[in-house]
Amino acid sequence: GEDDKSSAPGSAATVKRTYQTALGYNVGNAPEMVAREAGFFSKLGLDVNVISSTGTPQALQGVLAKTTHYSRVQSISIVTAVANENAPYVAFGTPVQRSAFEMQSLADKPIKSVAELAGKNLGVISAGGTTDVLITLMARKEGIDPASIKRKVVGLGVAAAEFAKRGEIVAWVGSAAERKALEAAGTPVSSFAFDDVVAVPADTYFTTKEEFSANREVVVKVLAAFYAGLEFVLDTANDKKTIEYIRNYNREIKPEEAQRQLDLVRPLYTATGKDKLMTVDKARWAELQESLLAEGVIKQKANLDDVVIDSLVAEAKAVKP
Amino acid sequence: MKPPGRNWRRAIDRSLVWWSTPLVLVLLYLIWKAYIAITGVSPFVLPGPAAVFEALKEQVTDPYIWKVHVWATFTETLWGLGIAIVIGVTLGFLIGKSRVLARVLKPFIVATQVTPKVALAPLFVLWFGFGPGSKIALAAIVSFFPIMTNTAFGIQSLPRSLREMGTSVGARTWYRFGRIELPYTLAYILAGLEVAIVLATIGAIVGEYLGGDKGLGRYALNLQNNLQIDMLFGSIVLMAAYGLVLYGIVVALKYFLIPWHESVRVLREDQI
Amino acid sequence: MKPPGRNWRRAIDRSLVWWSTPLVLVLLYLIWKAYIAITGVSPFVLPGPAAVFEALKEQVTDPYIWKVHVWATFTETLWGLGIAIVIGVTLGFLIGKSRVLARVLKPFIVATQVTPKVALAPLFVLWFGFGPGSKIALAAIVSFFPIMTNTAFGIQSLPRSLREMGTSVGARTWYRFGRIELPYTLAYILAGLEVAIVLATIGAIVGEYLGGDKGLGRYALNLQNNLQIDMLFGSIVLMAAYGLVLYGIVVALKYFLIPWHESVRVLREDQI
Amino acid sequence: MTGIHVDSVTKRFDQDATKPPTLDEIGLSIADGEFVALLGPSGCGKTTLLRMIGGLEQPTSGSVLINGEQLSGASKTTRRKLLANVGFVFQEHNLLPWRNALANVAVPLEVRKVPKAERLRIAEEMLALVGLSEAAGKLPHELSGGMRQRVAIARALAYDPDILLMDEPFGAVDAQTRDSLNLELQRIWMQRRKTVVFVTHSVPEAVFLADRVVVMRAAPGQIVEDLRVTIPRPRSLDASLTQDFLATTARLRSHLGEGTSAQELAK
Amino acid sequence: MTGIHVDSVTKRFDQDATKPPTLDEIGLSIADGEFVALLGPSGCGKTTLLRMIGGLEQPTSGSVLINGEQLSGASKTTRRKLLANVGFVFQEHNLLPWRNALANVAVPLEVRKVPKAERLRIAEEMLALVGLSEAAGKLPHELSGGMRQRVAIARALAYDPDILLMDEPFGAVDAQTRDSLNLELQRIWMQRRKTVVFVTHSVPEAVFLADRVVVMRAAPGQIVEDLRVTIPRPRSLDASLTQDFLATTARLRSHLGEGTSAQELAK
Ligand SMILES: Nc1ncnc2c1ncn2[C@@H]1O[C@H](COP(=O)(O)OP(=O)(O)OP(=O)(O)O)[C@@H](O)[C@H]1O
Ligand SMILES: Nc1ncnc2c1ncn2[C@@H]1O[C@H](COP(=O)(O)OP(=O)(O)OP(=O)(O)O)[C@@H](O)[C@H]1O
Ligand SMILES: [Mg+2]
Ligand SMILES: [Mg+2]
Repeated sequence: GEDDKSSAPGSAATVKRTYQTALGYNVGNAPEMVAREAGFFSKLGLDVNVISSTGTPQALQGVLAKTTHYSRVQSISIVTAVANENAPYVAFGTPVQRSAFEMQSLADKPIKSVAELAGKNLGVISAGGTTDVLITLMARKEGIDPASIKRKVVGLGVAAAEFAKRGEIVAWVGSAAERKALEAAGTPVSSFAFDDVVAVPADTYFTTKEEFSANREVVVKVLAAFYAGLEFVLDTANDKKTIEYIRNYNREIKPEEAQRQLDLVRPLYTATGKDKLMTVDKARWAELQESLLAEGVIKQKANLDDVVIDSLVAEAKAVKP
Repeated sequence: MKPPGRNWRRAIDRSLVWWSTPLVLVLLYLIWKAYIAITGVSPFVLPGPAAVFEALKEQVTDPYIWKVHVWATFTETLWGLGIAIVIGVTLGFLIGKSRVLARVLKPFIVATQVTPKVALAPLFVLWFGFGPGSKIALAAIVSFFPIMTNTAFGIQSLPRSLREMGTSVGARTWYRFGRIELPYTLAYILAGLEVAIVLATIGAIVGEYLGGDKGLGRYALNLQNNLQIDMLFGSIVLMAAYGLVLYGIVVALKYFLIPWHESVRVLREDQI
Repeated sequence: MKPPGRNWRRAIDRSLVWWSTPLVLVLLYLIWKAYIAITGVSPFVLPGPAAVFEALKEQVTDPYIWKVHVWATFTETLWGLGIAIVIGVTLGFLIGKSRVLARVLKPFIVATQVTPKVALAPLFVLWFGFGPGSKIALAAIVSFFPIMTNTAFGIQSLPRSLREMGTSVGARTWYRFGRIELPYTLAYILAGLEVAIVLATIGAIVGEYLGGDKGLGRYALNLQNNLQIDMLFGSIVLMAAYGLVLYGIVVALKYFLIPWHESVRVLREDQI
Repeated sequence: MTGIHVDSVTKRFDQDATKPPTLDEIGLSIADGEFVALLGPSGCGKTTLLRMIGGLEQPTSGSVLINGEQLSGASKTTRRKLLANVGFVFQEHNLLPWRNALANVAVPLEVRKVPKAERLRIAEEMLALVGLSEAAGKLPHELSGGMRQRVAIARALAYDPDILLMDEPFGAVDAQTRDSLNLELQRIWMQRRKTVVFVTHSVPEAVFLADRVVVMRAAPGQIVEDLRVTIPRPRSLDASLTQDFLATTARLRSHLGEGTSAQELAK
Repeated sequence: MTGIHVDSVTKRFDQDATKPPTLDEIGLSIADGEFVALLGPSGCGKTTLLRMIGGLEQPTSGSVLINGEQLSGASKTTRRKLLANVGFVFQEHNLLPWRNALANVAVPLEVRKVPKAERLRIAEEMLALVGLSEAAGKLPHELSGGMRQRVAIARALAYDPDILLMDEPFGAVDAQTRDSLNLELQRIWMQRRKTVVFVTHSVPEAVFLADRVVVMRAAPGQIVEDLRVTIPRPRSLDASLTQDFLATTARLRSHLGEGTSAQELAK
């Protein structure tokens, strides 16, 4: 109720919003944390609170509950939710152009392709959810039955290596940061990126249809601040500041570690080129939807025109805090 | 002989068993509906009762859910509870009888309880495997504590007169345990069991949440991931009903095991 | 008068308070070390005791952790427990006194217990916000149940002789409650409280896991996400110690509140 | 219609109709201010009858009236109103274990909202009456069996009820204390004209105290004798030497099937 | 050295040294096979003394020896060995509430691993002895006060201990039952020559049963009289009519400070 009043067009008061991160206060959420800490939101007359989440379901439901206004999740989740459940989402920016997920295995028993996983145990972070779907898509692409890959929940990717050593799994899903951590601890890891098998649009910002249609200019400003945050993060000259901002949320992370992880995530932001920062690639969304339909993950197709807004990035770039 | 007013009230009380739950369900239904109508809360957060009812109907009539998910959770819960009873009664007895053991063991037992199991999930899997083992372990760990606490409390509450009777007839430890302490403590254990069955269920379900391929927790997590919130709420109702049945069984046990106990006698009599 | 053997043993028993926990800690340390040495388990699953000890040292000496995280969890836990006591004792009393209310309320109360709170997290946040409210609510919801169960059990166990004494002196409901039932039930409530304090702590910590910006749960989650596993285990030790202190306080309450109760008397005497 | 009326009360604890009922169509009217002693072998139903009058047990059939009002089957409020003036000394003491002797005696006074100072005064006085001033601060588990019983008597006397139901109140106290308590009880009764129903196993005690002695038999529980004691009041302990007294005890004994206990005769 | 030796036993329940101790340097030797009755006002320490002999309470100072062996402060095993032949009838019955009368009587037999059939036979016999054959299947809460007390007596007799400690065992039973139980107890004692310590408030009962009557006083708890009863055995109930009997009771009464209870005299 309150929010609606303060966000009414023409209101001079600061507009209050909440952004919920994809997962915790990880370095991967740097653009949003920076957007707040560097004052990009406030410069645009916004007061956006950045709060953490435990993962995709919480992020998705928070926005629908209106306890939060914006968040970001894997595009797969948005497509599935919209197509299957008719969820009123609008996706409007893609900070991460390339999925952070990697298929990892022990270097001495490397798994080089998804096809090798047929009939084997694969360690996953959590069951269901986007990685599960991605594995299915990859299996299909490589021509094996997705169900033949037995998925075992092992928690963190770093813990998964332990199970691989015991031969209980042959590979696991992890991030680059986890790979580095394992290698630093003396466990060489072989890996390939999910994106090299099936390229899908990765993390996407989203909000509700209602917010988008009623407060389009707010959404644009929010995206503008995110964009500024992203640019800030990409500039290595700002690293000291960036890390300081991150540590305002995640006091526990050591600066060196933050630096390491920052260096690992930056390429994901710029994967499609520095000029295409944040760009929404509708074609890839459509492609994704096709394969999801083919796989039976979704029962019918959604009209992506209403869901995926690729024009906002340009507008946001123009705003510049 | 009794004035009619009382008979009436008693008849109502008796029939209550049949209509109270449906009545409250109807009431809840109305409140739920009204809440949604008034607040306009998104169905993705709190679906309407009709939708949940539809989902539930679908779930209840799906044999797969019974044979795979409910059955998995059921076996995990019972195994977990069984282990919890053995551990809980044993530890409760040791701790209740010996201040020394209480001093030595309690800090570590309490420590196992206050640590969030989520953080330890990999260890659980490492030690108990991907299968039902880790869920059973979780169910057992979270549910033995109330059994232990109540067992210790019961054994320490053993009336002095009965304890001394044991001494005076020259009963040895085992006789005391089996014929005096345990029967006396049974009422306390059963009260602990009421809490434990609920915790064991939660433990098994959370274990499935953290990993696994079947069980009600796994099923609910899937639904949550898929944003099938009406089905999710259906599954929550299912879990509630499931837990309720187990709980009911535990409560009913009282009537068979401790008919002599005051807490059962008051329930069987018309209270004056 | 007493043979020396007994005195010796007693002296050992007395001093036990001081050395048992450190001794077991040292034992655990060695087992832990040995386990890692033998199995070579990855430090990402189970870090070595030395690393955890280092981490813990750092954490314990960091005033921020005390002032922000421990304090947040502490206040949430206590608020949650306070609410749980009020709700638990009230419901326990109603349910224990009235079969009718028990029939009507219990199914719904048990249902709130067996549903996994994770699935309902969005509702919690919706109703109680991202702040301490939702953690307090979670702590209260998970911890009132053992209090309620034990309160009801205690009230139903009230010896007939005391109940009838109340009737015969013409005591009204409130007098009965305040001067007969509640004092008698206090021992049971306190046993329930032992379980409840542990659950309230877990509830608050899990609530912080689900969202929020401070508290030990939040802190642990950050560490987990940062892959700082040694620090994570340090924080688990911290949580265990924290829970232990709260638990100790609850247990100590017994000595002040129910010194007359058999379960306290046996603890204070040398058992024969 | 005042006093206590037990109207063809039957009580069965188990539903097996072939067994004799615990109480079989008991009829008993006790006038206002009357002192009735109840005698009978162990297990004949004395306690059950007393509990029925005290509203603690429901008759299977028949009814109990107090001051003309139905007690059995009455609503909670009526029952409380009727029982407000009934004091009960139970066969097995039931002191609150967390209260010391003094505070236990004060319970009925608290219920009646007697002001604190007054309460204390009365409770102390009552404890003195039963010879326990010294033990005022002790918890029940620190008292001897006889002391506990006396605290319970003090409690019942403390609030000065019109009707006093006493179930073997002096069973665990020594002869000397018992004599003095008997005298006290008589004094209080004469002063306040309470209605007293007094269960005892001692025939002389019954005769010494009562206006009427009712003798019961067991299985089925029935009244076999209802004897008026005509010895004038106040009775001193010497009254028990009179011919009247001896004749009455002998008659009661014959009904108790005791013959005359030779041992008792010797005393 | 056989029998029971209480050697200058002092018991203080509170540590306040200005108050008189509950038991003050009590010395008492009871020979094997002797029947000793313990008399004394309520609260004088009879139960405490009995509990000390039964190993349920530790003396503050002094010691209790059974058959020449230290009981107080002994190890658990020694204590159990010494107490294996000691039967205890408590002042307040302590039946297991979940067992019926018969099964309660069988408890000490179970402890001694008596075979089941034998157990049942003895338990039934004992119940018959106390007149409760009918009530064998009843749970304690279904028994009357006197019936519970009798079950506890049956239990103590069931396993035929050498030493029997009885704390006001017949306090809640009627005179007739009491007489018959007194006779039974004498018969059993004469047959088996048990050592019995018997607390009672009834002087005639003490004189009828005992070889020796010990009288205690209170605050501090001390022995004020230790009287040998010379009336020949077996004593019939008529024995109480003899001059000897009357003289003994009179002497004991004077020590109890009772003078002669006029009421009792009359009986
Ligand atoms: N709650 C009960 N359930 C079943 N039977 C009972 C119950 N209460 C009493 N009885 C039975 O009723 C009978 C009478 O018991 P009651 O207590 O009235 O006897 P009493 O005359 O007071 O005996 P005593 O002198 O031993 O106290 C006994 O046979 C007893 O077994
Ligand atoms: N556990 C205890 N704590 C404190 N005081 C106690 C305890 N047990 C007994 N006493 C006190 O010791 C004294 C003697 O008690 P005891 O029970 O031995 O008396 P008794 O001679 O058996 O009396 P009665 O004839 O009334 O049973 C009493 O004054 C009692 O208050
Ligand atoms: Mg009785
Ligand atoms: Mg005594």
